[in-house]
Amino acid sequence: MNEIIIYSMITLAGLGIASAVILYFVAQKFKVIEDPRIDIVADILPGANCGGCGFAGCRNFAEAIVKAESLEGLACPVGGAVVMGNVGQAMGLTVEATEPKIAVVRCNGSKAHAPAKVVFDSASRCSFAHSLFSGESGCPDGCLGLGDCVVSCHFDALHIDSETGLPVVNDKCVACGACVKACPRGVIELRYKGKKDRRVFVSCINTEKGAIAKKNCEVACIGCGKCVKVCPFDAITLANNLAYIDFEKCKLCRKCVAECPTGAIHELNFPTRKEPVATSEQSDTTT
Amino acid sequence: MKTFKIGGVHPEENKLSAGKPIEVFPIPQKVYIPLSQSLGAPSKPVVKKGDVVKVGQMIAQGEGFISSNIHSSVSGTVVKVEDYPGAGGYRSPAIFIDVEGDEWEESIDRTEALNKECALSPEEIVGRLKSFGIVGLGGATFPSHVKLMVPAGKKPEFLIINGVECEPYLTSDHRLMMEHGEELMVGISILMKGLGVTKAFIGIENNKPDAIGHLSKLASSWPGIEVHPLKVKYPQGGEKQLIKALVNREVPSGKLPIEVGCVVNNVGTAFAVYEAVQKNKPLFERVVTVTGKSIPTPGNFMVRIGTLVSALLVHSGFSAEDGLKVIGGGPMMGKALTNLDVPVVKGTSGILVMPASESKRMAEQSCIRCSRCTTVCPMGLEPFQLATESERAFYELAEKDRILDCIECGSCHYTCPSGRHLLDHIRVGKAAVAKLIRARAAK
Amino acid sequence: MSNLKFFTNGLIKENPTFVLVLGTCPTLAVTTAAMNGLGMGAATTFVLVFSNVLIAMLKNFIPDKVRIAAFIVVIATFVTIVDLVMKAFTPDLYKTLGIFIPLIVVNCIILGRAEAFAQKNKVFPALLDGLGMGLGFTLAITLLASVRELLGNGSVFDISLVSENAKTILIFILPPGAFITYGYMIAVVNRLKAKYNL
Amino acid sequence: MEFISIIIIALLVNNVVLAQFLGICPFLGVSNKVETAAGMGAAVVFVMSLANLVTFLVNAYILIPLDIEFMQTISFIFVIASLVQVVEIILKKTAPSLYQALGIYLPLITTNCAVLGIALLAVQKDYNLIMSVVYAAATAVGFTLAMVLMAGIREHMEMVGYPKGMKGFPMSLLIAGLLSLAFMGFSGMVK
Amino acid sequence: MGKKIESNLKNMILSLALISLAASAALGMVYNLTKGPIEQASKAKEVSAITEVLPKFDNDPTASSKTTDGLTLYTGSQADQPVGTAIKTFTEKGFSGRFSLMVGFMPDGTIHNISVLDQKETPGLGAKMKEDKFKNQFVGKNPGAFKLLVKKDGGDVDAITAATISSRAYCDAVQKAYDLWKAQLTDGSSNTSAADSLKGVNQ
Amino acid sequence: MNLLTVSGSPHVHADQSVRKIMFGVIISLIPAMLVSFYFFGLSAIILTLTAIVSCALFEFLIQKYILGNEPTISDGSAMLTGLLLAFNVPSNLPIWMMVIGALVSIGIAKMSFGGLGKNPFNPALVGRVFLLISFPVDMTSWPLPQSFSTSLTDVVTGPTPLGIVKEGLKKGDAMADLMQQVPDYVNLLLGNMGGSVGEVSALALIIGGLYLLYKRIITWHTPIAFIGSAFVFAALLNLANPDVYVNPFFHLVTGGLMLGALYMATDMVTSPMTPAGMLVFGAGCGIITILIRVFGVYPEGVSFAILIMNAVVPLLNKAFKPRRFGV
Repeated sequence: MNEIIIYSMITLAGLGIASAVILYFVAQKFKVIEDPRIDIVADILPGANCGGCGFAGCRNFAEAIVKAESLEGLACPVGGAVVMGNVGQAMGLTVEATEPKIAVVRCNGSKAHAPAKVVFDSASRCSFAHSLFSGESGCPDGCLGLGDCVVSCHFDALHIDSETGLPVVNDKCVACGACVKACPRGVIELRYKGKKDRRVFVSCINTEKGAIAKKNCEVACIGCGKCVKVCPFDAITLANNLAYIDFEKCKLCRKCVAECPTGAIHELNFPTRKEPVATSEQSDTTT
Repeated sequence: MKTFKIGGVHPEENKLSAGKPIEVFPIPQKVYIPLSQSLGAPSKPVVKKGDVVKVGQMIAQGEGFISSNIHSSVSGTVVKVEDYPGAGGYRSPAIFIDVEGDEWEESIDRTEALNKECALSPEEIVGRLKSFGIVGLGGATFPSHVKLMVPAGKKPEFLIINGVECEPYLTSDHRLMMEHGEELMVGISILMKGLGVTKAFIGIENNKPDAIGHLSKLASSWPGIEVHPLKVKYPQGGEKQLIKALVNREVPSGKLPIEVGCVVNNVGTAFAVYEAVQKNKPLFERVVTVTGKSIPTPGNFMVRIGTLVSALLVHSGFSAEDGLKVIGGGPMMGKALTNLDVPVVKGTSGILVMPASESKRMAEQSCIRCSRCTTVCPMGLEPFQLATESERAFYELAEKDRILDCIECGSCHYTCPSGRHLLDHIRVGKAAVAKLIRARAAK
Repeated sequence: MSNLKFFTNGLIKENPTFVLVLGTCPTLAVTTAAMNGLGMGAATTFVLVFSNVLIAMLKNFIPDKVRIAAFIVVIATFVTIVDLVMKAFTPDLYKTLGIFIPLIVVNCIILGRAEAFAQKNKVFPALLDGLGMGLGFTLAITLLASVRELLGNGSVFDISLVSENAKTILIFILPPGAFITYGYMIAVVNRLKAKYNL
Repeated sequence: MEFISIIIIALLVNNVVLAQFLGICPFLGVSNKVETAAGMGAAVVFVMSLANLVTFLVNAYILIPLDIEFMQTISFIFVIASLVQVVEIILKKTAPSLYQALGIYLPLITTNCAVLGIALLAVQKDYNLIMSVVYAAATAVGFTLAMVLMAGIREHMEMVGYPKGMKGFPMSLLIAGLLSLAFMGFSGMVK
Repeated sequence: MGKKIESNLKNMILSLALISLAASAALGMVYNLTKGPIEQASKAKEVSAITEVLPKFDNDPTASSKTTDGLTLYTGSQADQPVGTAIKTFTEKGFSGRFSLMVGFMPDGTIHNISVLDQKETPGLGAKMKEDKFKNQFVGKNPGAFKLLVKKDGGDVDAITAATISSRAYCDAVQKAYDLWKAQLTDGSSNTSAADSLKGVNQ
Repeated sequence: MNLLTVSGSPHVHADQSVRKIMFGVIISLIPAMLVSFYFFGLSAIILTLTAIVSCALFEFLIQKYILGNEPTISDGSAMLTGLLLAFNVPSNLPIWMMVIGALVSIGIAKMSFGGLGKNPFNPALVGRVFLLISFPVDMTSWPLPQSFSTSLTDVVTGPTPLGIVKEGLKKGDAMADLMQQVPDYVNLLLGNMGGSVGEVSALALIIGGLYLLYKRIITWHTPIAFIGSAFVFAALLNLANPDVYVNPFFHLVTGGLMLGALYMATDMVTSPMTPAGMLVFGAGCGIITILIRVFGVYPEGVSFAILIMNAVVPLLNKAFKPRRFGV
C-alpha cells in the first residue's frame, strides 16, 4: 500500500463520514412533517431525479401523485409501467369494477331525418351554435353535429359520421363522461353497455309538442305515450312530451321499439327479427 | 375631432337609407308580441285568450327590478299566449293578437303639438318610464327607469346621448334626429331632470353633418345640452367608448358608466321618453331601418312592435334567394335570423339583408400573428389569444386575460386577414368563464 | 421476463437515447464523429454494467437513506477507472471526449438503472440489463454520430465517403446540428415505433 | 476586464446549454413554463456558485496537497450531492416560501451535469477562488437565460399547436437547435 | 428481495464509509497502475510531435526541455550535433480560444515543419490548419524573411478561406515560437551578432 | 327551398387576407429586386427564381405528403420566404446550396412547427444562418456589382464594405484610409457595393418600406427602433473613439440592416404583438447587430440579432400587453 492509496482512502472516507454525519444531523434538526404517502411513493419511484416526468424531481413527482386524484397523465419514463403500477397499488387508485357503461347519442336527427332549414357559417363549435340559434334543422334540443364531443374525447372513441352528421361511439369508449359534459345540449348519456352490447333507448330528447317536434325531425319522440303503455317493466316514463327508458329497469324486451310510431326508440345489436321494425339506420352502432 | 383612443375600425358605411324619411308602416293583420323584450326577467302576461285590447294598453307586466312592462301595439283580440320562435329559432312565450281597427287608449295624446314643459318630479319621471315600458332602444334594451335610479353613493354628472349610429347601414337614429329633433331635446331635458344633472352631451359621428347641424341649432336654445361631432369610428356607439370620446373618462373594467358619473342613453330612447312623459304614450312602436344591397327600396319605417319581419321585407320588395343572410340589427353586432316570421321587438333597430357575396365568411386560415385584432380591439384585449384560449379550453387563462371585458363589437373578426372566427370563439369562452365564476361563487 | 427480454429491453423498447431520452448531454456533445460515439458508448456501457452488477450485489448492505450516495460512490469509482484507463491507453479519444468522461457520473441512465433495476434484481439480470441499456445507448449515439459525421464531414468512422473537395454541411457537426439531428431522429423513431407497434 | 470577459463568454458565447451541452436534461425537462424555468434557473445560480466555492476549496486544500487529483470526479460529486441535500433540508425548514420557489428544483440539480461539469472545468481552467465562483454564477445565469427563452417559446408552441409528430422532445430539441443557431452569432465576441 | 439493513446513523456511516474506503482503495490502485502508461502516453505524444517537426535526431529532447512563458523548447541532436530546435507554442487568439503547435526550427532559423498538437477550431474551417495545403507554405521559410502575417494584414501567409482568425492565430503562435528561438540564441550563447543580423533581415 | 345563412356577428369583413399581405410585401420588394438584377445580373435572377420555386415546392410536398394538410402555397408566404432567403445570400451561391437553404427554411424553420403563423423563428433567416454556418466560404464571397451582366462564371468577388472596415481595423489600418476603400455614400445608398442579392440598395429598400407603411402592412415601431438603436449605439461608440468605431451612418447603409429592419424584423409571425413590445424588440435587434458587427467575429450581425430577438418574442408578448381599457 503506497501513500496515494492511503491518502485517497482517508479523503474519501472522511468526506463520506462527514457528509453522512452532517446529513443525518441536519435531517434530524430540520425535520418537516409531511404526508407519509409521499415517502412511500417516492420510495417506489426510481429516484433518478432526471426530470423526465416533467416535474422537478422524483419527490416532487411523488407529491403530485399523492395530490392527484388519478394517475392519468402522470408517468415516469425511467421506471415505466411497472413502477407506475406499483404506485397505483400503493395509492389504492385502482378502478372499482362496476357495470360497464357506454356513451349513447340520444338524437337521430340525421341530415335526412331533420333536413337543414338554414346554413350555418361560423366557427364550428356546438357550444357556440347552441348559444346562437336552434340549429340548422330547427330542433332546439337535437344534436348540432359540430363535434364538441369528438374534441373532448381523449380516447378516440367518437367521430362524426359525414353522412348523417351525427356522432358515432365506438368500443374504445370508457364512459369517462367528458363528451356528456362537452355537449351543450345534453344529447349524450352514459347508459349500461348491456349484455352483448344490446341496448334500447329513446333516441330523442326534444321536449316540444309532438306536432312541432315532428315538423323539424321525422324521427322525433312526439310524446304519444304508446311505449309507456306497452312496457311490461314500468321502465318507461313520459315527461314534457318525451319518453325516457330507465336502463336499470329495462329488460331489453323491445316491445316499445315495435310500438313507436316515429321510430324514435332504438335497439342496438339485436338479431334481426322476422317482421321489419320501423327503425331506420342507426346512428349509434357499436362495431 | 373627438373620438375614443384605443382601437376601432372603419367599415364601409353603406348608409343606403340615410335620405329616406320615416314612413309609417301599415298595421299588420296579426301581431306576435314576445314577453321577453328587455334585459332581465320576462314579463308576466296580464291578458288572456279572448281579451280585447286597445293600442297602448298594458298586456304584460315586468316583475323583477330589471324588467319592464309591455303594451299592446294594436287594437284587437288576444288569440292566445303561447311559445313563438324568436330570431335564433328558440321558442319563447308571446302574446298573439288579431288586429281589429286602430283604437288607441284615450289617455294618449295623438296630436303633433310639441309639449316642452314637464312638471313631473324626478321620481314621477322614473315611475312613468317604468310603467310605460321604456327600454334602451340602442339594442341592449336595458330598462330605462333602472338607469335613472342612481345607486346610493354614486353621483351622476353627465347625461350622454348616443346619436353615433356607428353600425353601417342603419339610419333609424339619424332619421329620428332629423325629423324629431325638438322632441329629442325635450326628451333629453326630461332625462336630465330625472337624473338631476345639468350637462348633457349628444355625440354624433361626423358622417351625419345634417344631423349635427340641425341638433346644434336646436341645442343652442337648451341650456346644458351640447352637440359634439365625433370622428367616424366603429364602435363609437359602445357606451364605454362614447364616454371616453366625449368626456375622456374610462369606465373601469367590470363597472357601469355611473362609476365615472355618466349615464348613457340612445337618441331613440330619448324620443321614447318624450312620448311617454309628455304624450302618455307607451313604447309600442319604433323606427326600423330596412336596408341592404339586396333590397330594392331601402327605407326607414315607424313599425308597431310585433309586426313580422317578413311583412317589412315584402313591403321593401324583397325576394328570397339562396344564401341570403337576414340580420336583425347592423352588420357588426346584429343577429342573423333563422326564420323571417319573427316579430319586430323593442330592440330591433334595423333589418339588413345581405347577399352571400357580401356576408359569406372567408375560409379560416391559421393566425399569422399580425396583431391587427389587438390593434383594433377597443377594449385593449388580445382577441387572438382569447380565441385560442377558449378554443383550447384554457378558461382560467382567458379569465386572467380579461375575456369578460369583451364588448363583442366584432372589430377583431372584421379585421382579421386570416378570416378567423375570433368573436365566435371568444363568445364560447365568455360563457364558459362566466360559468366558471358562478361555480366559484357558489362554492 | 426472460433473460433475453432484460437484454433487448434497452435496445429498442426502452432505448435510453431515443425513447427515454436520458443522458442527453453526452448524446449531443460527443456525437460529432461516429468514432467518438462508439468510444463514449463503450465507456458508458462499461460503467453501466459494472455498477449495475455491483449494486445488485451490494443492495442489501446499503441502508435506504444513503443509497443514492452509495450508488454515486460506486458509479463515480467506475467512472474514474474508465477515465484513468482511457487517459493511459487512448489519449486521443480521451482528449476529444474531454469533460464528458467524468460526467458519466451524472448520466441519468446509470443512476436511473441502478435505482429502477439493479437494486431490485439479482446480479445476472442486472448484468444483462446494464449490457442491453449500454448497447442501446451505444448504438443510438453511434447512429446519431454517423449521421452527423456524414452530413457535416462527409465521412463515417473517419472513412471519407465524398471527394476531397466536396462541400459538406458543416452545421451538422456544430452545436445547432446536434440538437436538430437528435430532434428529428427521435421524431422518426417515434413514428416508426407507432407504425410497427414496438 | 478579465471578469467581464469570463462573464460574457460563460453567458453568451459559450452558453452552457446551447454550446457546451451541459445540463441538457433539466433544460429539456423543466422548460415547459417560464415561471418554472426561472425558478429552476435561480436555484441553479445559487447551487452552482456554492458548489464551485466548496469544490475549489476541496481541490486546493485537500486533493492538490495530497497529490490525488484523480479523485476530483468522485469527491466533487460527493460534495455536490451532500451540499444540495443539506441546502434543501435547511431551506425547507427555515424558509418554506423560498423552498417552494427554489427548493423543489434542488433534487434535480444533483444530477444536473452542468454543476459537476462547471466545477471540473473551473479546475481545468486554473481559475482562482473568486474567478471560479464568478464563472459558475455567470454560467448559471447563462443556463437560466437559455431555459427562460426556451420556456417562452415552448409555452408559445403549446398555445398555437404544432404537428403531432414533433410532440415532446423533438419539438424541444428543434427549438434548442434554433436557439443554439441564433447564439452562434455571439461567437468570438470576447477573446 | 433479501432483508435490507436499517437506516440508522451507525449503519449509514458504516456502509458509506466502507464503500468509500473500498472505492478509494480501488481507485488508488488503478491510479498507480495507470500512472506509468499515462505519463508514457503524454511523453510519447510529445516525442512523436517533435519527431514530426525535426530532422532525424537520436537524443531524448524531452530530457533537456526548457519552459519559458508557457512555451517549451526542445533541442534535438544527432550524434551530439544539434539538428534543430522544436518549440511547443500556443496562442489564445484562436476562434475557439487556445490551441497549441509544435514548431521545428533548423539551426539557421528555417522552419522545418509544424504540427498541430491540440485544437478546438471549427471543423471544416479553422481545423483545416492541420492540412498540408496550409502548413506547407511555412515549411522551409525563415520567419526572418517570411512575414508571419496573413496577406490581408500585409504578410506572406495565404489564410485558410473563411478562417482568417484561425490563420492569424496560427501565425501568432509560430511568431511566438520564432521569438523564443531568437531569444534563446541571444542569451544562450555569445552569438549576439547572429541575432543582430537576423534583425536586419527582419526589417 | 331558399336557405338562409346564419352566423355569429360580425357579418362583414374588411378587405383583407393573408394573401394580400404576402403579395403586398412581395410587391414592395420589387425595387430592391430590380436593383439587384441590375448589379448582379443573370445569376441573381436565377438564384431568386430557384429560391422561390423550391420554397413553394417544399411547402407543397411537406404539407401534402408529410403533414397531410391541404396545401396552402397559394397564400404566397412560402414564395415570400424564398424571395427573402434569396435576398440574404450572395448572388453566386451554388444553386444546390440555395435548395438546401430553402429546405431548411421551409422544412425545419416553418413546417416542423406547423406552418404559417406558428414558427417562432423567421424561416428565411434560419435558412440564411444555416447556410452561413454550413458553407462559410460560399456565403462570404460576394460578387462585386457590375452593370447588368449575363455571365454566370467570371464574377469578381470581394469583401462587403463592412468586411473591408472590420478586416482593416483588425489589421490596424487608419479609419480614414479605410473609408477611402469603401464606396461613397451615394453608391452605398444606391447599392453599388458587394453584398447579398437584395440587401445592397438601402434606397430601394426604403422605398419598399414606405410602401409597406403606406399599405399598413407594417407599423413604424420595429424599423424605427431597430435603425434608431443601431444608430445611437454606433454613434456612442464612434464618439468614444472615432478611430476604432466607424461612423454610424455607415452602419445604416451597409450590410443587411435596412433589409433586416424593414422586412425581416417586421415579419408578423415572429415579432411582438404590441407597439411597446415592438420597440423593445427593434431596439434589441439594433443593439445586438452593432455588438456583433463591432465585437463579434462575423462582419454582419443582422440575421443573428433578429433570430436572437425572435427567441425573446414570447417573453415580450408576456411582458408587454396592450393598454387595456378601464384598467
